Amino acid sequence: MELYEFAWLVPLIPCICFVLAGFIGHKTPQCGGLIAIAGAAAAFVMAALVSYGYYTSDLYKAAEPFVQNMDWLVVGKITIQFGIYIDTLSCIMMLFASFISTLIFIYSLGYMHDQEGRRRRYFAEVSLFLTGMLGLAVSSNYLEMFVFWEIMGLCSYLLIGFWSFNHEEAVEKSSAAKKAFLVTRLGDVCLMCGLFILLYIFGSLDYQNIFGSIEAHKDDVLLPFAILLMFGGVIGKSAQFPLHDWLPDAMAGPTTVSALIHAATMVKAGIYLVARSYPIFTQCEEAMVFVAAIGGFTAIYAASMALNNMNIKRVLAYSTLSQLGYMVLALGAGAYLISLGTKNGDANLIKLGTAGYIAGILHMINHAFFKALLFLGSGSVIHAVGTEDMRMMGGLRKKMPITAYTMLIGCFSIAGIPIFSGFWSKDLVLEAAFAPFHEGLGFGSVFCVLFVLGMITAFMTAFYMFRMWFMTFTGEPRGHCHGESPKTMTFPLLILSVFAILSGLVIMGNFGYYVARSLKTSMPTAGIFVEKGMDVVKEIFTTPATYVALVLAIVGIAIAFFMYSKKAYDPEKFDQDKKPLYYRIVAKRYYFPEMYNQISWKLGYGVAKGVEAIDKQLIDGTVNGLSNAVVGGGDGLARVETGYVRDYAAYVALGVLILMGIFAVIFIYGGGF
Amino acid sequence: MINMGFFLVLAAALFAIGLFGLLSNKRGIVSLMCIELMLNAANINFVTFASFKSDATGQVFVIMSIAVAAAEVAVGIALMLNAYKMKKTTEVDKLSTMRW
Amino acid sequence: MDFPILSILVIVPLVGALLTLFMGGARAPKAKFIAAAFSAVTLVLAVYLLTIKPEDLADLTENYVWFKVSGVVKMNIIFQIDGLSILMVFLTALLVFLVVLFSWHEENNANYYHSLLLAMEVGLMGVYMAADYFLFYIMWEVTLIPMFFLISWYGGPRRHYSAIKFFIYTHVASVIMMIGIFIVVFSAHDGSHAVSFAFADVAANSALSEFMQIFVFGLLFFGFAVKMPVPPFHTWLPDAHVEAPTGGSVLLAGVMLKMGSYGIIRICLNQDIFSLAFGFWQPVMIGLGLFAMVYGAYACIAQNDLKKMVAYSSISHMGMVLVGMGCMSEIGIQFAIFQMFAHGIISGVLFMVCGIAGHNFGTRDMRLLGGMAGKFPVYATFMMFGFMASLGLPGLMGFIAEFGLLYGLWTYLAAHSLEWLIVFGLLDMMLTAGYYLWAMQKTLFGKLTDKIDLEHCHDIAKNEIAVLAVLCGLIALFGIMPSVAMDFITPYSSVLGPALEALL
Amino acid sequence: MFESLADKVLDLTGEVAYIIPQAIIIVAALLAPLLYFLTKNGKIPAIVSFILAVGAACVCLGYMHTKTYGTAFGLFEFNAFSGLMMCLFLAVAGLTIFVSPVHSETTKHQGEYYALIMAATAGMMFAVASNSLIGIFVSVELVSITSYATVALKKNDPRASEAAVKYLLIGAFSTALTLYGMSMIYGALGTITLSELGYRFSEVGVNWVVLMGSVALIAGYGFKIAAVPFHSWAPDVYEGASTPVSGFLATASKKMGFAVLFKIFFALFIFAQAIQYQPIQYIFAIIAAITMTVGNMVAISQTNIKRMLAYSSIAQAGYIAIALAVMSQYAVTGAIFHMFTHVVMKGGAFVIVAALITAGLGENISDYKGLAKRAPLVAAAMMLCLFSLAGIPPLAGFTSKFVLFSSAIYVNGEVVTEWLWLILIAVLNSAMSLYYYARVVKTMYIEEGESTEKLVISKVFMVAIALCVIGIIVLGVYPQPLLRLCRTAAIALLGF
Repeated sequence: MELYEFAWLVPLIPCICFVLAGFIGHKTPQCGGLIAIAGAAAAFVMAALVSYGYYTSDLYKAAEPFVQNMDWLVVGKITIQFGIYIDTLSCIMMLFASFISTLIFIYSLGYMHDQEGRRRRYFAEVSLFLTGMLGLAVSSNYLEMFVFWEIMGLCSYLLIGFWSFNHEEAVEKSSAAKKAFLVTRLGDVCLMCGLFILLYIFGSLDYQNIFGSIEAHKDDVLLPFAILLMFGGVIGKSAQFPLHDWLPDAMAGPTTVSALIHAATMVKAGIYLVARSYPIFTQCEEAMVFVAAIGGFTAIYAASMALNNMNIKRVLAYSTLSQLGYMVLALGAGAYLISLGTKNGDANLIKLGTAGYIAGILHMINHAFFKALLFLGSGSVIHAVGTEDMRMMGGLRKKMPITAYTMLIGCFSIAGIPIFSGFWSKDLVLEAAFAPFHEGLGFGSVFCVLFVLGMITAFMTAFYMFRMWFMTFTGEPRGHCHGESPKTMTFPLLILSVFAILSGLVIMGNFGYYVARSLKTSMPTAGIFVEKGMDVVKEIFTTPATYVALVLAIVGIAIAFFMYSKKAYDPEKFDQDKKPLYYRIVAKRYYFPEMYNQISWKLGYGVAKGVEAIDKQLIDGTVNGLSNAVVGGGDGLARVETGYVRDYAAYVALGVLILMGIFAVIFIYGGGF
Repeated sequence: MINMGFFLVLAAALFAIGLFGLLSNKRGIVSLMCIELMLNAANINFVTFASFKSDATGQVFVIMSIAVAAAEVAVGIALMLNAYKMKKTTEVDKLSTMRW
Repeated sequence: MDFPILSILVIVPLVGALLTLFMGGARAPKAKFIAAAFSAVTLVLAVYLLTIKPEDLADLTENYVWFKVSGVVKMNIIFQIDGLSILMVFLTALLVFLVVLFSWHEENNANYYHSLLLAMEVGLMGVYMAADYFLFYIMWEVTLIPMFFLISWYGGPRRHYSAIKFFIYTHVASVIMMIGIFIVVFSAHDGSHAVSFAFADVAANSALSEFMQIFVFGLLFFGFAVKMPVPPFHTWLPDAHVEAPTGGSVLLAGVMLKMGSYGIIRICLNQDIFSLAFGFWQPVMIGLGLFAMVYGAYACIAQNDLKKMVAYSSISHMGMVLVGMGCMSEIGIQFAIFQMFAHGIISGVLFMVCGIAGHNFGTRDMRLLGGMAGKFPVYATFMMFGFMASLGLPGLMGFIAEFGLLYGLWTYLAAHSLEWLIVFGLLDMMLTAGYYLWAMQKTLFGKLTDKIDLEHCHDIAKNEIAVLAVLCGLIALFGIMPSVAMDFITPYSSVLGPALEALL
Repeated sequence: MFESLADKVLDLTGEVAYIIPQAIIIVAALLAPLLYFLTKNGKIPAIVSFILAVGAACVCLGYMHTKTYGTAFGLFEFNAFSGLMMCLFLAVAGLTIFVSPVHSETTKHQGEYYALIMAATAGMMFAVASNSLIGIFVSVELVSITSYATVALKKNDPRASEAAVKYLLIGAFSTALTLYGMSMIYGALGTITLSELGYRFSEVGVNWVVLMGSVALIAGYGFKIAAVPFHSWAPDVYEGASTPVSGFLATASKKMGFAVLFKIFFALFIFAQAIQYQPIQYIFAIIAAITMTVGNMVAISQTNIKRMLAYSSIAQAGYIAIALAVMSQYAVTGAIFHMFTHVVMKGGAFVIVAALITAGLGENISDYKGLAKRAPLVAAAMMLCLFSLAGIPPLAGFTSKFVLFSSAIYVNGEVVTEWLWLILIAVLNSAMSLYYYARVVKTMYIEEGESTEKLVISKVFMVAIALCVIGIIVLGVYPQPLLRLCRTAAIALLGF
């Protein structure tokens, strides 16, 4: 038995913890918190063992996945399996998801300690969530992945709505939860339809079978639709434009939930799906341009909304959206390059595409660390000051130094300051976006625009992150503060800040090769080729774009510093009655929520009212009308029974006459007489 | 030569008169008489056919029907009397409490 | 066949029904024990059936001649069980037993209540096991009377209207179905001996012209469609559900609606009789099914009464079954049966939850409720579980059925170049999620309501928890391990499905 | 044993043997007033009549069992059909007589009452046995005239006298029509013997005189079966007459009308199988459709239970008339079978109404509120009767309707679609009828009455009701023996 054969334990352990915490959590210390932490830690250890086992096995050397299946569901002639599929991508997902979850669960002990009995529900639900995430990572086929995908969606719904009752803002919280579920559901529905097409084309949903037979079906007319529909699922789950609107609202949940689900893990599921489906996605380069464009647009679009937001969590949420856009952009560009590379047999393009793929994955991991750090830091702040409005904060640096400086590390990381992890991956992302233009490919100009957008986004990111930091931690205190958070909360912050600094450095080592191994596993014929880590680093520091981005970031930080720390330009000016038009549009989130409300109200409730009216008036009306007609007709006919015997005799005579008449007619027309 | 048609038309006319009487008259006893007319119209038919076909069956039938008619009238008058006893009237239009 | 287990499955509840019927007066409170015992025995027998290997089920067939008049008719009592009926039989036995437990505290003429439940079970068992048209029809009608009384006796304020409407509407449908049965049966007769009503005899000799096949299929389909119910023939259902007592609703939605879809598969989708009619009716069935799905879902959104919403959701889900059957393919049939089973269990949970709302909170009006999750967490959990299962959350039973049915639909649409129609299926999924979430938001979440008398609201009772837990456990079990149920279905669907496909 | 006994009877009496059942009933009719005047006790004539009716029925059954078929004086034939119908009439008469002594409305002129009932029964028996128009005419008149008198015999109710007058006038008018129609048929075909009618008709060809005569006959006997538009008397008479008499008229007298129509029209159009005249079938089909529709629709609006049952009876006549339209052996089998089930269910319903009237309940449906608590067994029996009338399985009404309705699809060994419309109307009517039946059930079971005091129902009534309920269930669940007899009767009637 090899270690990796126990991979099924990885999702199973949190699942058991879910059951335990759910049923007997209130009888255990911390209301199930310890169970959940133990489960997450055990899952992490197990994931590490599995990864190690796989890394050292022959399968890894031969670029083959480890697959173990059992029959799950028979659909006609097709058998859908339930199993595990271990390659480097799954290992990475398992590792960072379980690791961050462990830290966040520990953090939750402190953050949620005042919630008493409700913690049982909390810890049960986050355990279930972890099951979903880890299950997603190890799934061996799309349907299984979809199952875990939806379980995460459910947990997201439940946890966003953690305060949707017995809470003064219950109504808003529950609407946010509902919105999150419904909007992601729209994506999920598309994804499911995409799965139908895949199943129809390939006769299987197994990764291995599909990737193995992709060559035979690559010209199927339905395949582009499948790709786009699957990407629809990504748009929903990873909150890309235009289904992004649920994520800012999802901040209604506890901050730990935002950190875990809506920053570090669940929203990465979409990214994971794109990465996992590379063999399929690379069959259609036009679709990949679309993917990249969505990613690039989301990046700048979301960043713009973060510029003037006063809610600390919302700022982070928009920043998450924006960073997710980066990842999608990188993966889209990478897939585009590989697609053209395999088509034209151009090894350089494949190399560049692989770099894009690596960039996307690396950014996903880095983002998980620094965004979790930022969210947890903001949680710590909220915990201390009891509000999410940054205008009520300020000067907290003195009172909660650990939080302040760990968050500063996070801000440096996301802003892309060298050495910090965000710098490496962001640069790679931008490089990947630039590559198609650089190589002069068909849609190069589109990618050029995306690259420029990415650059601007980098500037905006630096600005709004430091705006947040300065507003929160510098200047005069504007509200009361409990002081530094307990150790259970600061400890995860410290750990995460270490990772936020260092996790980017893996690029210097074998990381690229390790990640691309997954691609080689799923696309053995594509000739995946990866540059050495140090070559990549060298390239980063020799490209002018790196310096441009760096300058932009520093300028952004500087502006934020002058506006919010030095108050050289008073941002209060924006808060006057005569706000600029753009400011108002952004504050209204580009009127997207209203539009959604209108559309869903009209398409949903409006039509429903119509249907209800038809149901009541037309259909049921017909039924009741018929019965009333019968009853009324009976009443009418009864009136014929007048009680006068002479009338009765007349009816008899009339009957005879009519019968005679009928006979006469029949007889005459029948040729009688 | 008097042919069968005359008798049949007579019978039909008699029947029609009886029917008219039944429908137009509100006195019970007269109604009974009208019905007798109709029965007799049928009897005329029978006799006519029997005579023209030289077949005795029709005449037998008539004898039977006369007997039946007699019984009918006997019972009918008794019922009219009963009605008169109960309601102090034999006008059929007044006997209309049950309806609808 | 040494032990007539199938007849006993019918006889046991019949005896129970008669026993409880005569337990009036002072003995009435004890009727529930009798009912529980008899329904438990039935359930045990039904579970025993599940342990038999699917290929051995045919050995259980029981065949008796009921009455035979030479030159006229020959009616048989034939009970048989196969992959189509076994789950329905199990479901019936299970739900009746659970409903008896659920209604443990019913005190208004308890003996009649239980007698009616068991009488329902007799009819339902008969329908699902009959293999003779006459027997099938009789059992079909037998289910009407207990349901009529359950509604009009134990129902809500408009129960008279609803009960009569239910009774007559469905009766109209069944008499029209009866005409179809006449034509089917008599056309299969060669004139030499008494006309046998047995399924097998009819199928062996059937000889209808193409026009007649289409026509008779339509008559039968109408009968079944009203029962399912398929819009626009559905209006009896919301009324009946709203007024019916909880137990009645559970049986009505859980197993009685399934009679319609069961009848379509068993009688309409018979390749020996209607081979030429399928081409005509397939698009109609799919179209009606899609219409039912979307229409039902939209109607749900507009409802304020929790139970009425769930009733309309039944219409929507049964529309999905119709789509599956309309596909006339292996996948379609397989998942139509699975969905029947799944919806039977899930709707049980849903109606029980609605019943508890009406009973414990005094109202089911969503406008009056709110924030109940804070006060009654266990209740809220069950409600959410039921709603999530019904909206097709993966990991639960509803998802498997939904996935399979929509995939079946997709294969049909793709083969007919009608891919865009899948949009309706997806729209239904969205709407389903929408109305359930909205309903939860209105009832469970938000501010604790002040529109009802919260002092007198009581929490969910122990027996209700037990019943709901069993059903929820089954939902999760079959959701995680669908093959447990599929193993019964596939031997049937893998025979019927390809046979139908070959004809189209 | 039966065989030797029958042989002995035949040896002793010759042709008279074939009218022995009727003779027994005539004896009963003569004995009843005599016994009453001698004893002044209404129970004695009732018991004697009942015993004699049972005896006559035994004779009929014995004859049928031994297949002792033949004709007396060339006029009255005893065959499978007439024997079975006689059993039906005797059963109804027996039921009526059984409950009359304890019924509150029939305590006046008891001697005459039983005599009239018995005479009417004898008339019905002669009518189904007759094989010539003259026999039919006279026997039917015997029934009619005695019925008029029976209706009037209700105690202290002005409605009875009104009903009797109405019945008399419409009945006499119908008699006149009948006679006129017969005279035309006689004139056209020159014979009044049923077995010759068909042959003559085929010789003469389709002839307007015969057709007009047929119309007159349809009207004349349509009065008996209460087919629309000749039905108007029925609700009034059933409401006005004492309840056992209403039941007697609704079940027996109506069945005699059908038997006579079957005999005459099958003799004319089917028996010789010479004339295929479709229009007459359509006429009957239209009459059937209208009759059942009007009956059911008007029944919905009734508030008096007897009147409602009267309309329901009209509707049932419409169902049976399907056999007249289809004119096949299977249809006639179904029709005869339905007549029998109609006896138990409609007879049962009338007996229950009679019992409740005796117990002091009113005739209005609203009086039945809460009946299920006051008289649970009777209410249950009433429910069974009504559901059976509505055709809910597994009760008798369903089984017979099943056979009857299917006969319109399955004609002479093949499926025809000619009568599909008729069957559609029939089943929709059947469903429609559920509305008013279920309403009564609802009144009894669901609605709360003002009084909850238990009703005292006489044992005699309970026995009669129990017999009817047993009949409803047995005929519904195991119709095989009766259905076989019906088929034999249909063959005897149609000749094939």
